Amino acid sequence: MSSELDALYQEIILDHYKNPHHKGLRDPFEAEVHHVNPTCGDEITLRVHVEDGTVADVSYDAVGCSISQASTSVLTDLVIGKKVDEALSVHQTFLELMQSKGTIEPDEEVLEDAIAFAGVAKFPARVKCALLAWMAWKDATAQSLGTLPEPATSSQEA
Amino acid sequence: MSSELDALYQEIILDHYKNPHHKGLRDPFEAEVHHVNPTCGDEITLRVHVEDGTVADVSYDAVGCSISQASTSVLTDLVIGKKVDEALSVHQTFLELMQSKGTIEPDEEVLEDAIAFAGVAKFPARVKCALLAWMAWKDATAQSLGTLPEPATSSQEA
Amino acid sequence: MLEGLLPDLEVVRKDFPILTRTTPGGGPLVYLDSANTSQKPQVVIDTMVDHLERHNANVARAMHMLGAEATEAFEGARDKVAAFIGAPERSEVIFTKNASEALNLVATTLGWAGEHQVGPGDVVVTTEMEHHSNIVPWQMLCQRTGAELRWFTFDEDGYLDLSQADELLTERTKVVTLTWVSNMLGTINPVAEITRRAHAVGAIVVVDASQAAPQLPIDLAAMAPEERPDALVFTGHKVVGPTGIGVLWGSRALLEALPPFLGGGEMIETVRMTGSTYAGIPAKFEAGTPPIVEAVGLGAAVEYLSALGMEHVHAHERAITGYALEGLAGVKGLRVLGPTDPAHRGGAVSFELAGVHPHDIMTVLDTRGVAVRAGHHCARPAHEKFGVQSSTRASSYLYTTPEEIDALVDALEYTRSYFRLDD
Amino acid sequence: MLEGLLPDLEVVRKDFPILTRTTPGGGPLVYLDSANTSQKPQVVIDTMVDHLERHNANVARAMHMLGAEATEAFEGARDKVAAFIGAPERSEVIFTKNASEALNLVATTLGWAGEHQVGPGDVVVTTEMEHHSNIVPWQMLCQRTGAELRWFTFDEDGYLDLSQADELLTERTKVVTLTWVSNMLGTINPVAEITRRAHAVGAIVVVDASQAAPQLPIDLAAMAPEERPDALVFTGHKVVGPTGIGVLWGSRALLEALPPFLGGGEMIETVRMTGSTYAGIPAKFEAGTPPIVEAVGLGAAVEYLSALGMEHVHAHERAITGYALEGLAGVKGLRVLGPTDPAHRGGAVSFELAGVHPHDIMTVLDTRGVAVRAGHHCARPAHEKFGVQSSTRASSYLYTTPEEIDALVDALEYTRSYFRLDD
Ligand SMILES: Cc1ncc(COP(=O)(O)O)c(C=O)c1O
Ligand SMILES: Cc1ncc(COP(=O)(O)O)c(C=O)c1O
Repeated sequence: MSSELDALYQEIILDHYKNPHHKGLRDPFEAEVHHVNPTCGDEITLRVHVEDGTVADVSYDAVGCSISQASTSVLTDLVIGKKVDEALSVHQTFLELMQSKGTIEPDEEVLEDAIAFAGVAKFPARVKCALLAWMAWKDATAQSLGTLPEPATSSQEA
Repeated sequence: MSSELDALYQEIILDHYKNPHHKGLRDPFEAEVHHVNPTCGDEITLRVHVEDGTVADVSYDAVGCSISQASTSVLTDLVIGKKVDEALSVHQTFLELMQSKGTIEPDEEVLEDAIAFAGVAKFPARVKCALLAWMAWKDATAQSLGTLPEPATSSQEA
Repeated sequence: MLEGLLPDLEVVRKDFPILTRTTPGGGPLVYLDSANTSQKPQVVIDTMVDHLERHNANVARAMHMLGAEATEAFEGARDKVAAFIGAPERSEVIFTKNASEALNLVATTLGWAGEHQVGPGDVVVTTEMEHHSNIVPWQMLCQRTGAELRWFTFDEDGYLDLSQADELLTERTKVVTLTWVSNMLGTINPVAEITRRAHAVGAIVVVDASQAAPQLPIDLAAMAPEERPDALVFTGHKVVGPTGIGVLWGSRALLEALPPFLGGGEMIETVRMTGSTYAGIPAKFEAGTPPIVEAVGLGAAVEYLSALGMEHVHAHERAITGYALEGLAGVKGLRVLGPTDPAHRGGAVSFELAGVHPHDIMTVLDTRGVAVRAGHHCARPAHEKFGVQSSTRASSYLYTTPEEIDALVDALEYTRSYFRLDD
Repeated sequence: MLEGLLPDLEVVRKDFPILTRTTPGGGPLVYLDSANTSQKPQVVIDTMVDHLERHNANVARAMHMLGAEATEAFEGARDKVAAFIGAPERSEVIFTKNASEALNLVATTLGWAGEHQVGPGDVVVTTEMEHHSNIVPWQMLCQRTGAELRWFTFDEDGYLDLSQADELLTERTKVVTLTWVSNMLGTINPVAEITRRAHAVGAIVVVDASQAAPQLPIDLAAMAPEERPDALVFTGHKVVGPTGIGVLWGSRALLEALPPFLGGGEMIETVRMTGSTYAGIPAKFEAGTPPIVEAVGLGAAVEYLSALGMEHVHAHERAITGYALEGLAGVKGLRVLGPTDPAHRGGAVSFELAGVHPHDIMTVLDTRGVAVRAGHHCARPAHEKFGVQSSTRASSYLYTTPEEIDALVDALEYTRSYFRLDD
């Protein structure tokens, strides 16, 4: 039993959960988005700052479980400093890993600490937790580049 | 098979169907109602004329199947000339017969030609046909007496 | 043998347990009321039972083992339905309770504040051959908003009168809604052509595919965008699925522009007492616990149909309908209401038999085990057009055999003799 | 043994096939998510299967043998549901798709022209402990009509603050809506008292009995008229019935005064292209093919509950909940959100465990076969009140054993050690 849990709660994840990187909302930024996991109420506000085609900063304020918090921290480590194209390709790789139900062997070269989330893919209910920040980042990046926002963000005020 | 049908389509019913009694809309009347069997679209417009506590006339214009047409004709035979109270009690007896699923032996003293409808009670889908005029008459009578209309008539214009 | 019938028809019939039922007299049951509701193959029933006995849990919100299984089964059903109609995106598939709710969802939300809000002076166009479920919601919308309801009429053969198009489709026209296949006349309407002309004047097109989805292959993604409706609905129980579920497919553009319909659990993003924000599609239109086991059953149903092949189901319907039209033509005093060319119609055949009321026909047929529908088939305006109150309707499906059509014709002859029509 | 448990609990458990499921590790499944959805006894599943395999047809409109059988089964289910809640009249029982639709039906139609139409300046009163399905529809109504939404708050023990009644219930108050039993806090609210006070100012009272119907005996006819709500809703899947069906009970007076909600087949009297008239209740509110097999399943479900006896089910819930509250009190750092006296609450127990997020608790419990819910349980405002985003909820039902509560407590202790909370 606990080996199953250990596959999910890798030390890397618990470390990022306890000491999240790049936390907080910072200036400057071109786009800010607010995403919610409606199933459980986890929320994130995330800003991106893109400069000369490079992800100059990703800053955030978030509440949620260990998986969502750790994946936010790992995301920022991975994308900050990369060319936007490159970062989007990492995003795609992470997305595929998460949707693989555990059938994909993660590539440490590309995903670095994010390989720790391979175990999450076997917990379908937790995949949304791991993806919350990643979806928010992609959305914010699209907005900052003036391309179309992701459908998932279309929400209306009652 | 045809004995089953013969129980339904008694000669009395087919006779009333071919030669309906008291057909047509006449004056004077105190109340006129329009009832529909929404399942199939059969319709009836029915008027009652009550004088000194007696059912002085029941007149109608109706379209529908043999069962509904015959039962309208039989109804008028039965109630015209009776005291309203007495007629309502015949109505109650007929209603019970129709809802009996064939378990009640009809009383010819009270129901006269209407005993021919005993077979209809075994055809649940046709009970509504037999009752259309009876429900309309009860509703019209209640209206003519200034008592509350039957719930079934509450319809609204779109 | 009749050309076009499903191969292995007898094997297919074994999939449907109810077809072994007999009448009280011991005769076989001849079910010719499939346009009203279809029968269910064993695989649909078994899939629902397995779900209830082994995987039942709420979806999305329940994240434990059973919750994950139920969610996967439910969302898997959405994928299957999306594939069945060739939906461009799976999120465009909304589960409702039936086709009627799907039509009301669109009609009601078009009356509320939003990009497509219908208002006074606007025109909503429907047809005279619609099911009540595609008339009344639009009457209610017009009544609430002050818009005007107008309609295509049809000719005596049951075809829409397209010469009215120029007059009906103007820049005032906001919505055009029509049935793909009529449940009373059987007519197959030129949906692509009407959609193109409606789009040309900027109207939204809503197609009632309640009778089309069971019979015709549908591939929305393959349609030219200008000929593709903006919304299309059908109902689970007519495509060998369970009751309690219907489908609204809507283009993402339309669904995002419409305000939400029902409010509650699952359709929200964040709720505060002072105001709420809503989820994206499909959740936005699925308030409350969805029809979970029903979706799972519907998924199995559309898979069953796809395994048979909708082209084959369609060919079967056409063959049986052609055979039925021939047989009925031989019954004296019988008049078919609707097209008589099987190439232009579906499998619902409504008719009149001079001298006998449809109710009485239905009852005589029923005592012989032949189940048909008598009444207005929820299409009273179409009946009015023919000057009749009601009709009798025989409607076949993929499990119908030519012998069952023979039984229908025999029973009609018996009806004629029982009521002594030739005396 | 614990006092109040259902006699023959082990026999009762055998009625529920899913309770024999095991986890991937081979351990027993401990299902403590019944406030989310209940499990189904064999008799409900079998009744549905029998209907689909032998009696399936459309209702009302189909008049042949199968149609008559299906109609009798469907209307028989209405009688059973009416008896289950002691409805004064069977016609006051409307089948919807779930509780959410039932609440939206009332909220939406109150916004349309009619005797009770809500308008600018009117007040709608709800509470801060409602399920989203009893908040959002009223927010939408207020937004569309210009009425004002106000609400009862609750205290830190989870009880409504009735001292606000004078201020909230005025002659401006048109509607008061509240949950009978909270799905998050578990609180049982004083429905009769609030109804009496709301009626005194002329307001309509709508009660959400989604959590009450599974647990408390309900007898509407036995309530004093001034204390009887005008409408009461619940949902099939929480009373051991299927998904895809809910119930709106409304007094005849209210239901006749409300305009129809969805338009279409079955809810009409006569349809003409130029306008339609509507049927009386219950048909008036049941447009389209109803959830037939779902109603039949729900009928079997409420019969099953009545055979056990709702007083006994209630006693069982109280006993198990008391036992759970005791067990949870022993877990270090655990705080129950809601009343701690089992006499004033239902079986849903939400809690926080200091230092572990509810999601993580849920996952650890799940790996040990204990199914609970983590999140806001569609009651985000109630969570906000406690200053938390989410919580963990364990909810028992008539099949829950004390040993399952022990397993919950053990799993929580294990969670504490897994996350090294005492290090
Ligand atoms: C108190 C309460 N109200 C309403 C609902 C909504 O029920 P449904 O999702 O079946 O519409 C629920 C359950 O989800 C509930 O617990
Ligand atoms: C053409 C058509 N539209 C709509 C409907 C309504 O479907 P449902 O009753 O399942 O809502 C039907 C069937 O009843 C139909 O035949």
